[in-house]
Amino acid sequence: MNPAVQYFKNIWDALYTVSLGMIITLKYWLKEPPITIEYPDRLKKGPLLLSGNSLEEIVSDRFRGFLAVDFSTCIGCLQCMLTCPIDIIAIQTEKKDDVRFITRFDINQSKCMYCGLCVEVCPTNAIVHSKRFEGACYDIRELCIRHVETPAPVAKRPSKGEAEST
Amino acid sequence: MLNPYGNIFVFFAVGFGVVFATMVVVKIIAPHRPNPEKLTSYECGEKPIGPGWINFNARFYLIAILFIIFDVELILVFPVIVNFRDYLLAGNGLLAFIEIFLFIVILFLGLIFAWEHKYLEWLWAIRKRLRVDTGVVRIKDVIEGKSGVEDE
Amino acid sequence: MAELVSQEMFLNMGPHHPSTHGVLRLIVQTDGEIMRRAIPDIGYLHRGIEKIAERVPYQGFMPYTDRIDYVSAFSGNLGYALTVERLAGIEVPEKAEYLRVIAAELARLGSHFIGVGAVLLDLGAVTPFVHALRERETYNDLMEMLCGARLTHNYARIGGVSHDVPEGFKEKTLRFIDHLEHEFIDEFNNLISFNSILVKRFANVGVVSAEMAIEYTLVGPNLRGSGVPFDLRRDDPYSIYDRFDFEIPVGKGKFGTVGDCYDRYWVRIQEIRESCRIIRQALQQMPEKGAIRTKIPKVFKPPKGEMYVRTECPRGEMGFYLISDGGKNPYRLKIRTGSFSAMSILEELSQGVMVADLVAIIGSFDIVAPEIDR
Amino acid sequence: MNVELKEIVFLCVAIMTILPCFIVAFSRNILHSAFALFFTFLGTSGLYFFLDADFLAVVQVIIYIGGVLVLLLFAILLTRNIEDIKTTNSLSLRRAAFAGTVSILLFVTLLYAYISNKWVFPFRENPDYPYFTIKELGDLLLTKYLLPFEVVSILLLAVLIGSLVIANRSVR
Amino acid sequence: MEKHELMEKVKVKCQDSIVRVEEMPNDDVLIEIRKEEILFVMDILKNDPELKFSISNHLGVDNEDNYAVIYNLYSYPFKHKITVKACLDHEHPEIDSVESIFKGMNWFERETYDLLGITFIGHSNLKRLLLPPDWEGHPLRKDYIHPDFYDQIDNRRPDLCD
Amino acid sequence: MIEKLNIVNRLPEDPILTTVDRALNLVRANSLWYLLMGLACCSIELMQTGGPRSDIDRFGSLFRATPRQSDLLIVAGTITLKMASRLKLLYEQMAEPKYVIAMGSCANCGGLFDLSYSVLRGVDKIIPVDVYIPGCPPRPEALTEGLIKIQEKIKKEKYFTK
Amino acid sequence: MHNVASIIQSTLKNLFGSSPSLDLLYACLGYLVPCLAVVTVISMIGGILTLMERKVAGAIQNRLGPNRVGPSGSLQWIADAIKLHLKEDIIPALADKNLFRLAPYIVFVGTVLTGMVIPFGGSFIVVDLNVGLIFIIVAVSLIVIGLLMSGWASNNKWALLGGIRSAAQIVSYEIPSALALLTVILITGSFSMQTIVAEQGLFPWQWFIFYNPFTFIAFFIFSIASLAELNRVPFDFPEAESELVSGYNVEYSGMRFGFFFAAEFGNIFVTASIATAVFLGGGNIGLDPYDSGIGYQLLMVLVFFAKVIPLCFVSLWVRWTLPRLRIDQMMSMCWKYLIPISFVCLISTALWMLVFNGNGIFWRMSGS
Amino acid sequence: MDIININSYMIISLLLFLSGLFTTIARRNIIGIILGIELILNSAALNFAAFSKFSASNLEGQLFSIFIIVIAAAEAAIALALLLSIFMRHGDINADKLDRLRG
Ligand code: SF4
Ligand code: SF4
Ligand code: SF4
Repeated sequence: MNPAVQYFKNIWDALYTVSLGMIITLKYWLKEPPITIEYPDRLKKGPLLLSGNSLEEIVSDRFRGFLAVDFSTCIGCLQCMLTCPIDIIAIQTEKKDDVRFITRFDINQSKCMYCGLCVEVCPTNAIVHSKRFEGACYDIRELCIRHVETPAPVAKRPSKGEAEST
Repeated sequence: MLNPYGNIFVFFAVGFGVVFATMVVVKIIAPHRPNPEKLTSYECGEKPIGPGWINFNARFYLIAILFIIFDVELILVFPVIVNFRDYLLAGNGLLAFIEIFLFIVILFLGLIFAWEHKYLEWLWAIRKRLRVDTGVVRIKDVIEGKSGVEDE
Repeated sequence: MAELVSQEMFLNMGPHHPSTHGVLRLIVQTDGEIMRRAIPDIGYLHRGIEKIAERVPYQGFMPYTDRIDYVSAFSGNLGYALTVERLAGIEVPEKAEYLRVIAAELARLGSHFIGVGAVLLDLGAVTPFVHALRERETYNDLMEMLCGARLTHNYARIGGVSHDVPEGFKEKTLRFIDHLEHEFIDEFNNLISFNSILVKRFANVGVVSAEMAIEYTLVGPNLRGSGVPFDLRRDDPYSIYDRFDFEIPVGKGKFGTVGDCYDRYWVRIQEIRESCRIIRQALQQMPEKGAIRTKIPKVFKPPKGEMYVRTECPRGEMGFYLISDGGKNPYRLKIRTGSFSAMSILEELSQGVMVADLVAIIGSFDIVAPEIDR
Repeated sequence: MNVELKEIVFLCVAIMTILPCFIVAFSRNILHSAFALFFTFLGTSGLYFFLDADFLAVVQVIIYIGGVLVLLLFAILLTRNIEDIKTTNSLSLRRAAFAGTVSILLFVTLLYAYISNKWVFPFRENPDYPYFTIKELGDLLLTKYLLPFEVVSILLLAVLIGSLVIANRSVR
Repeated sequence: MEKHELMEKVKVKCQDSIVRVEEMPNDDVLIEIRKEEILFVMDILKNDPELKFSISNHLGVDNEDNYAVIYNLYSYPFKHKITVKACLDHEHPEIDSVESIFKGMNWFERETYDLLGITFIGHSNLKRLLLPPDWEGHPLRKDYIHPDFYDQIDNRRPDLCD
Repeated sequence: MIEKLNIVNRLPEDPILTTVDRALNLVRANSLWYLLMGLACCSIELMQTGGPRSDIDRFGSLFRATPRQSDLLIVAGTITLKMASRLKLLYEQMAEPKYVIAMGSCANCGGLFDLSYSVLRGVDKIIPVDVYIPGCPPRPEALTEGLIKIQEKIKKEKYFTK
Repeated sequence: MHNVASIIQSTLKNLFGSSPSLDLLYACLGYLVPCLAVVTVISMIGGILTLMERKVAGAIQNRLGPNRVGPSGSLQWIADAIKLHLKEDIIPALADKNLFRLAPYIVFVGTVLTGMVIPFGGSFIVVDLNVGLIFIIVAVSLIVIGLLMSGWASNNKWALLGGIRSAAQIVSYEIPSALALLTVILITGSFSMQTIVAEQGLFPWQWFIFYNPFTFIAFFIFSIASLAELNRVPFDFPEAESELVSGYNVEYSGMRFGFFFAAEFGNIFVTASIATAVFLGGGNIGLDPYDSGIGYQLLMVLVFFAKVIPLCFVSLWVRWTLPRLRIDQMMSMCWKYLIPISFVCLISTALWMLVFNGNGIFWRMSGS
Repeated sequence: MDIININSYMIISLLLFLSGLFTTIARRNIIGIILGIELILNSAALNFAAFSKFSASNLEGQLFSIFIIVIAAAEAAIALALLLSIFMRHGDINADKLDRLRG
């Protein structure tokens, strides 16, 4: 193309495309509402988060948050501990009068990678990912969560059928 | 008393004064804990290699030369342009116009010279290396046409 | 024109530099604006994933594959799962295959949002980047619905996937795709892709010819941007990609030379469309019911052998070369990634370009640091 | 009180003009010299304001500071590296001694000439000194100095082409 | 092209450089070659008009008693793949660099050198790629011991919960 | 000389000063500019936190590209040993007062790369950390929470008083 | 010539009587008060613009932007300003310490100086200089030196590169912007801001932007060139985050950086004001600015700001839409597009005036 | 006290001139020399303007100042272009060394 024509075409192109973009941003500026979810203090509805706010808006059902253990069902099989690729679950059991007690069930949440492998192998669904994700703290030691304070007796091993259903 | 231009000096003084006062205040109320590491030059987290000097592109230099000439030209044309209206009203508009016109056109020739001789280009070598043709592209066509998978 | 000859001077770009996409250091030899060359110094994110593979069981390695290419975590999952499955001869249930395709294509979407957005961010266009992030937010939501994590999905399992489709997932995905196809992409293109400043910045910059691309083992969109119509999903189909109808966008020199930054960028934009198509087809074809996972023993030991499987990731092929000695950990796992090759071409490509172009070039290769370093 | 604000300011400006001159002359760091020149130019422009030469003052800043000084700084930065700059602006001692002597001699003579007040010129402020200088200057340029004006434009063209060619040859 | 056809063709072309040819489960062909012949073989694989391979992957393996280097090649025009393998002795793992044939191998080989300590003879810039230059040892070797200290950093961390 | 007049953390406790302190802390807490620095996967979530959904700019935090102008270092991701010294330098180059957030398992204690040979086990080995955020990666809301924690911490600090 | 200082002086004299020492005091006050007022206005508007920039960014990007400090974040900029005062002031060991300290002064002073000739509407102008409009260019020259100084004194490669880039950019774009302004000077025959404003009127067709097609183009040229002089997107090379980290102010921390920041945003306001005054009629509502009651005067100020603020917003709007040019493209845009076009505009306007005897499309030249 | 008179201007201009002269003679660095020349030109321009105000009754002095400034700018442009050329050729801009190079 003739350089002179090209020269004016360049100007035209620049003006045209720039205004095209500007119109879109203008549309956003004036019309589109923000989609920001104002965590933590301006949320609405639903069950409460630790900070006293609603959870439902931001976290889905399957969300893999902090691990939670239900000692009424944990049978102390150590599967979770063995499966965890980085050994962050520490379980100790003690046998006292034929009853096994879980004396220690520590989960190092600061190191966990929230992969869900331990949850998958648990035969009784005792260990699950809760929806909790808030754990910011000033001292990293707070993130080692000791689930057992007083030794808890292990639950009965469920029957075969129940275990299958997990 | 100062004439109106006195304000310029006052502005100068006040501008300096404001910054100076602020810096004194900052000295007093901001923490100050230098250490050798903090005082190293920032270079993207790396310990700086060599002096903090950059041998910048000589193109900038050409631009500056070009600029200075145009700047001078601008300055000389200011007084003439201011008078243009008066001359126009006095009926001498053509004279002023021709003068401005000549002056600007002569300078314009300089610009064209620089343009023609590619003093305004930066990237000759690279252009050549990448076999870049200044192919013509119709942006508008693309926009108005399909923007999905392209057909040739 | 030979630029001003002067003493050599070096400039550090990175490891902390806004445009180096994670941690990456370029030692730039320059005369200020035009550079002689840029020497990449990588390894700032070398996390030894290959060595870790030798220390964890087969299933336990899955989460690590998320972190190879964290922008599209599922692609890593998929490649690794496929490799182990092929090595051990494990069949994957039909539904799981569909779910994998859906997740992989969603991951591609998510990755291209970042890839396209980040390069624009490097060029100073913040808004398109944020708009892309907004769309990626929906992708994150979808993945979270599906498997519970926004970024590091750990969704695939050896022999299937971890979760079935949740309630409402299908509708939401369809809505998302509709939105992308009918609103977002056009708007995005009008907003930025056709912007003549962007075109000027991208066109004819960082031209990689087809031969050069193959020589330097470029893969994926970068290879296709150079005009090589090669896509593993079509040319070496894995999973069930042969069941879908989609096209392979190829760089055609839209605004300049074939293989320039604009082509790579444009290929990505078009791939967003194609991925949407695939997802729609997969959602339609996916069986309602069915197993999602083949049971494998808890202590899983594949037979002795070697296996190399390549998958088409958003950043090109990701290959897993797995050597098993019959034990419960892999014996050796080598991960071949797209960004690694893209990085190695940089030294040659950077000769004689401007600093600003270098930024555009790096961006247009859509590099992710851990993919280079692993 | 006799001291007027105007005179205080004048003194300040004069000092701001002259002091940096010595930095220009004696600093070992050529960039310091250049930046000192900045203040000299600025001060000179201030002095022009005191002469009611508003346009001249503005021109002084725009051309000297905005143009020449920027060009000079570019030249310094282009031809030296920072480490060098700090040390290489040395004075040649022999010549400095010579120059110093000459300068001092000249200074003493001229100063004597100035203040001995033997010169009799009608040094007085011109009451109808034109105030709106730009217009007047423009008038001059359009009438009496029409030729110089156009010649200057030719000169500028020549300078433009010449300097570009000279500089660019080396850039190439 | 069929797998067998490819096998035959490669066998004919490379003749006695090849130690063994094997089928991999993934419709892939693996040829093991003598390490001295690597350049020869690669040259044929790349430049033969019927093969036209280009590199796709490269890795080294520490097999405890020997090292192996593996090259995965892929041919864009003919869409077939091949795996080339060469065994190196354990004391002095050395092999010719194929950088001159495939430019893209530059970094792959550097990486292998970095992580496994295999020397590539004739490589233009055989320096550490991923690890810092003052790193000791080659991590992917089987006998590698993970360091506790680096650059004055004590990198041990007791388990938080103990 | 003028440094001697510096009154930061030098004045005695006094109700008025405490109020001033509190006001200043409130201001500082609401204007935390963070250093734009992404290390690994967590940096994507860091971006998302700045993105439209959970806009960290609400709290007055915007990113700066240079450490000199930032108040907050968000260590978002894995720190390798190669990177450690650089990170430390960056931290050092930040202007006082400065705060550090360790975001994600890797920054907390090495996380899942505890098994690796080249990863620093926790950023607190090289620089002091103010807030640890668990998660791999922490979701944007978690990072927001971390930011709020930092704000709370700042609000409790003393500024002028000893 | 109208002069605020003398008005203040005489007012004070009337109020408190006169004596030599008091006179000196009045004189000082007369000069200081308007000056301080302008400094405050510019830095405050600069601050507010930083907030608006973030708010606009938020709106364009589906976000909220700052909303915690004060009602919906409106005090955020004050928080930022105070925080900057509380930040440590680092002077790198290798830096040229004195120049490093000096640079923010010059940049800030350059910005403040421009405030002197802004006609805020009505009689609100500090001093209506004969060379008013050229004075803007003077200030820009100062800023250039300040930026170069900061770039060099930091002893940092990024900073130096940023400084040089910005110097080259600003000086280049000075020419088209000055030429664009000259088209209006042709019409008014004066550089005095008040005269320029007074020549226009309340209604759009009385503005110089609609004088003829060429002034219309000149307005856009001026806008583009001033975007470049302000180092704003799409010309923000000197501080391009992705290339030069942060440009010439890489090494500056705390309030020293704050001054750069304030100057940058203050300049947005300044250039918007100039564009308003020169092309958009300024605060002219068709009344004589000096002879109107205080109510009208305030109305004029209102009109002025009603025009300036949208222009500022346009600058923000552009910043959040466009990508950045490349440095050579920026230069060629200046030298190949803007300068020739503005030359043409200038000459054509002169010709137009010659042909139409000074009358514009709607505008009528008085005395013709 | 009336210090704003022709004498003060002449003294200022004299000082400018002398420091310019000194710089021009004593500097080794060519750029230094150019700095000196600028100073000298500056002092000349100042003198013109001063006389224009205090003695003559028209603006021609100012006009000459402007022409001087213009010439100074042109001179700087050419000088620095030459300097660049010298620097590229010899890698040095030291006047003493260039003297020697000539031989
Ligand atoms: S979620 Fe993963 S890392 Fe965390 S405890 Fe369970 S298995 Fe271990
Ligand atoms: S939590 Fe589950 S897996 Fe772990 S010990 Fe208890 S029952 Fe076993
Ligand atoms: S904590 Fe997890 S997500 Fe974050 S960098 Fe480490 S591995 Fe990646």
